[in-house]
Amino acid sequence: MNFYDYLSFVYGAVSTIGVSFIAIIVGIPLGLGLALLRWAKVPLLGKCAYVYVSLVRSCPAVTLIMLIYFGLPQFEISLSPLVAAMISFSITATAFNCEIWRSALLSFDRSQYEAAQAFGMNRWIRFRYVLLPQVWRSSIPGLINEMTLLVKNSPAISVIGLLDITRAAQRIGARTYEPIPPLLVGFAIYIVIVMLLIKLQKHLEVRIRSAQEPL
Amino acid sequence: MNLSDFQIIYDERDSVITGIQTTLSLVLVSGLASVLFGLILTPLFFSKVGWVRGSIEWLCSAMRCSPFLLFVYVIYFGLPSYGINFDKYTSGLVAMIVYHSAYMAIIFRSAWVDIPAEILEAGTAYGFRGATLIRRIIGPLLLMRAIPMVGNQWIQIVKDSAYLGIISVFDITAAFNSIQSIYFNPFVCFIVAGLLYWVFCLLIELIVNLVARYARERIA
Amino acid sequence: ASTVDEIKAKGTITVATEDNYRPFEFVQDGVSTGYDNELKALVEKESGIKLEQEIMPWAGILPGVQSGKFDMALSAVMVTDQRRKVFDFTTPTAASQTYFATKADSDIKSGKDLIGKTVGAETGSAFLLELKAYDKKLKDEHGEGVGKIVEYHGYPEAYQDLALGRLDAVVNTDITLRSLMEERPGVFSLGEPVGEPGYKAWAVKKGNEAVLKVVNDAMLKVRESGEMYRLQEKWLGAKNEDMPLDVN
Amino acid sequence: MNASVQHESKTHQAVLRVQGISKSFGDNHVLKDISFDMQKGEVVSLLGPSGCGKSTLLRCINWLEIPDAGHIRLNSERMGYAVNGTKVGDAQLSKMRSKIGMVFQHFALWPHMTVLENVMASPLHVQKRNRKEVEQEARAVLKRVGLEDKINMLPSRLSGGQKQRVGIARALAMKPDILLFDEPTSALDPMLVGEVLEVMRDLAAEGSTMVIVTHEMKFARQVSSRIIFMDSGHIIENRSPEEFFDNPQTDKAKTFLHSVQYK
Amino acid sequence: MNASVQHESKTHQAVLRVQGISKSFGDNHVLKDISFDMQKGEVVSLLGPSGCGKSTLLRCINWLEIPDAGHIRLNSERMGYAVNGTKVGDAQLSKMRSKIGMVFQHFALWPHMTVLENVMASPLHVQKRNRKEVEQEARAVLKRVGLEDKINMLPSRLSGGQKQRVGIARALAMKPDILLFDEPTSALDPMLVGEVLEVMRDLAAEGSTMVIVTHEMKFARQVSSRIIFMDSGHIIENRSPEEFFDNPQTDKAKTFLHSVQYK
Ligand SMILES: Nc1ncnc2c1ncn2[C@@H]1O[C@H](COP(=O)(O)OP(=O)(O)OP(=O)(O)O)[C@@H](O)[C@H]1O
Ligand SMILES: Nc1ncnc2c1ncn2[C@@H]1O[C@H](COP(=O)(O)OP(=O)(O)OP(=O)(O)O)[C@@H](O)[C@H]1O
Ligand SMILES: [Mg+2]
Ligand SMILES: [Mg+2]
Repeated sequence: MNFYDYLSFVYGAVSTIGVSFIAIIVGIPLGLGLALLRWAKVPLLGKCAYVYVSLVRSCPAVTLIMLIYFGLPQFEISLSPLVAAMISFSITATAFNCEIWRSALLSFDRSQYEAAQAFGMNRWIRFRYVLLPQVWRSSIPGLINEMTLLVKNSPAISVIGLLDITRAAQRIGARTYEPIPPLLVGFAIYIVIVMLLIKLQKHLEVRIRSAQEPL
Repeated sequence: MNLSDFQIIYDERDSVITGIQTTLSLVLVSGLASVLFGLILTPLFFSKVGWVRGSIEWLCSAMRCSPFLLFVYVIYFGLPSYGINFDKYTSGLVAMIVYHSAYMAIIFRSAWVDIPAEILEAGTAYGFRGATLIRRIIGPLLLMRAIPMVGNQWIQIVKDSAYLGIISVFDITAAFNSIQSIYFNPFVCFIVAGLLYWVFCLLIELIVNLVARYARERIA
Repeated sequence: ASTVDEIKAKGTITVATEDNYRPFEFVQDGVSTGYDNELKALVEKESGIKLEQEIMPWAGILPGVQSGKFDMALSAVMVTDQRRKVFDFTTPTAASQTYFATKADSDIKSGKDLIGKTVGAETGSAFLLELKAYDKKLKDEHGEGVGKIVEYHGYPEAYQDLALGRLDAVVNTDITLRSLMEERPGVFSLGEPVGEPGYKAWAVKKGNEAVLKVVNDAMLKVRESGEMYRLQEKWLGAKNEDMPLDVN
Repeated sequence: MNASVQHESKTHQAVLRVQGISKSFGDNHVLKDISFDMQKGEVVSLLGPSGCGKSTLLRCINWLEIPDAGHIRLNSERMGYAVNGTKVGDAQLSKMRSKIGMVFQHFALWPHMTVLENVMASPLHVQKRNRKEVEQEARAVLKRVGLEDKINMLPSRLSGGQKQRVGIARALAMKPDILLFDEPTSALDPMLVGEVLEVMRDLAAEGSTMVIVTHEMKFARQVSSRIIFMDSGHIIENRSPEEFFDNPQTDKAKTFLHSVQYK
Repeated sequence: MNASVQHESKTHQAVLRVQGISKSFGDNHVLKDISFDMQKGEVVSLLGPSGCGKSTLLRCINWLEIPDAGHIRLNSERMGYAVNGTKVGDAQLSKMRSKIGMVFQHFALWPHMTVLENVMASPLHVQKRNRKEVEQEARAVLKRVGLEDKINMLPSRLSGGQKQRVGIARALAMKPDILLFDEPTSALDPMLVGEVLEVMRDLAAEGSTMVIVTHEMKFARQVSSRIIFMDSGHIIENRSPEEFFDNPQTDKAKTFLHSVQYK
């Protein structure tokens, strides 16, 4: 492997991380919104959120990204591969984050929420001061776990020609006819990224646990 | 998008059906096999022998860290260097089973840890031990408690199967990709593919919900 | 679609190029290069229009052009009857014939030897269609055809499988296969044609006459001046001077 | 109901009036035409077998559960309705609720807030009072329940008895007109019950208006000005503690007293 | 310990002998040289403040917790050790354990088995007795605790009191030599405590040998033949119920009795 090969790995790592990062940034608040719609059982919208989550959750990353990239131009919406990848990953992240938020909301101790009601807190104050701080903490491990899943799904973006880590490895292998070394380098890079995320998750879990034991 | 696009898909139904069959068989076989191997691996987490515990944990974190596609490449293109040369379907299947067994083992381990200690202790106090304890008390509770997570993992299996198109396994995504690259109707193709995957996952959810309802009042 | 004047005013056309199709186009040391890329530079110079390039796998190129995402496939697109219905082509950039290749020590020598063998080609490629047609021909003549046809996302994987013995043969254009033989001498060997002689050209969506005209006018000049043949010799190893002017 | 008749004349002084409250869950008719009044400074113990509707009644009083029929009046203001008789929105309802303090069986403290924050939350965010003043009062209230040294701890670090005292402090900090207690000691270790009852005893002595659901009969007898005994959704006795404990009128009450004093 | 001395002479009749048991968790010295004996038919109540080591002692008796020092003898067989003094394996230990019935505070029923299956599990799979015979006995035992009509229900459908009665039936079905109860009623609604105590009272009357950890003082007094009072890992009183309750010798016992009887 030469200098350009290593450069392409760096480039691949950047796009892998970048796309996942954007998806998380978009997915966290949107996911929370959907989760609240479902949690509060908002009539029509709650059902829509359910269908959205169910559909997206079952659609493979490769299929979704091909749909967005190749399919949308039919409606005169023409996206660059990078934008298509970001949108497709954000769609997925939103659906998964919705489930994470929702399970945090569902396992939220109802009596505490009622206490907030009984103490005269209106809807917004209940959400802002009682619900969100706790749900946020109990969601962090799930959200980070979701980030690792996004990172691991990032090879899907190579289908539309974006240079991610896997694609970089594959190109080098195709040129040198030695597929294993570049694949192992790619492996190592993923392990580093995911390990860092898992470290972060463990770190946060410990902090949360010490700050908040169940009542 | 218009009717003729659907007509094209209908005309190409042979390859669509082949794709569905491939995905279905991949998902069925690897879904069941990974539960089985997962169950076999789980007690190793609790082994008293350090290196056994160490290696199962190492295996599981390796799987948790590696993207499925990369893992598939290693199995498909890497193993032949060591004289192991599976065809593409077998490679895909082996990759799916190994990868997801590790996940299943992780799922079962956390279900095991979550069983209230008192219930297991009651087993010990009443003279249950070893294989009888696992078979009569831990096993059933473990399975029933893990059902929802196992369902999620099955859905993940369905989704990961789509990557196998990249090593030329002719699954649903590959079938529709092949159609759209000949007839240039990508939108319809991938929408239909997405819906097919949805149906797969709805079926899984249905089954899981039925079992979960049975399990709910039996898991403490 | 815009008119010639509009394009000239705007000064750019968007084009899609494959990332791994030696010797026509491929990425070397981070830069897209190859026959088509050098041809592109000449066309840009001649026409004064910039061709803005997206690099992607083959599977995305024709759908992208068809759906209007790009104005043109700046790639060695095989001209086929089916594609003529959906695309318009520039004057051909190269002559091409579909061949099969095998491992060097293979006992497959002629097209007939493919009977019962496993053969690979790229999804959505013209070679795949030619292979299928050839398969049909074999069946008509000999009662049985190719054993199994395997579709690949890209040729690199197919060559790897050929080397590993999972495939008995791969079909592709003679030009690409020759460049493969040069790169990996002793590993593969070139077989016989499995298709009729044909041409490669750049493609636009059918009816996109303005883009076609702008590019084609420039390309014809490049061809007349002999520059194109010089590039063919450099990259493809032969001059295709007797190609027709129009293949649509 | 002779209870409500008995107090009819003093309406203008009643802190709480419960008038004809009914509530069903599906087919389960949990409260059936419940009426009673409470004067300022009264302490009422609400007794009755499990499932007779005690908790539901408390929850109806502060509108956590919306009754199918009947009115709740707090200082002659009707819960859940504006003066002109229309239903009030979330914001207005929240204001009304902040005049009722509630103490829960399982404490229901907010686990992410320290003791002090738990006590300050409602005065600060709901009543929107001045932070400095609120903090001063919160510290005073916590001192009163004997927790001045736990102020910056998280609830998870406290014992059950301490948690419940925070629960009481939290209720007091809103300066409510009435305090509702739903089995405040039944989730506690037997050893910790005393410290909570102590605090409640003090509150009663200082003249707080309180409704207490409890299984501590000895305590109920000592502290209450009146006992209301419920059975399957009805009030069947509403009398002074001495009358009720020494001479229960109904068979149900007799059985009940026997069973809880059995051990 | 005068308690163990006192019974030293009757060793050959003792069902249970606890001899010099010590146990630490890290720095926490939980049991300190505990010794006492139990004769057949005796009912001992184990009292003491929270955290004094009562549960740990019960768990040591059936070897769920392995003591750091001391012996447990059940019918003169030493728990955890073979006759020749070597540690026994899992299989042998299981056999010994199946002679001790244990009832847990939170019931610890196996939630995936019906009531009948819970009761039959150990005789069937551990003692490997004949299924028909086991079922007959299980039905009889369940009748004895008043649950003959709940036989095919899952534990999740039962009330707390019913669950605990299944817990007792499960222990009885093994025909144990001794029954250990760890706060069998403290997870129950006050209304449901009575039905469980009733069953235990009957067992005592029928001559079962039992060790009971409980906070129900009235019950302990009525039912026990002896009270053992523990404090921070020591046995500090070991006397008849009358002596203990009416005339506690130690300050610790006085404080304890005061605090639990306070309410
Ligand atoms: N949200 C609800 N949905 C359906 N039924 C309910 C609900 N809340 C209470 N119930 C039912 O209403 C009845 C009365 O319940 P409530 O909690 O008021 O009783 P309680 O007197 O407080 O009993 P306990 O002493 O056990 O707390 C019970 O039968 C209960 O099952
Ligand atoms: N597995 C364990 N690991 C560490 N410490 C333990 C363990 N089990 C018990 N302890 C400690 O041992 C001491 C005695 O506990 P134990 O449960 O025996 O008390 P107890 O008398 O049963 O109290 P309670 O009345 O609250 O049940 C406590 O300080 C407890 O924290
Ligand atoms: Mg209640
Ligand atoms: Mg205990």
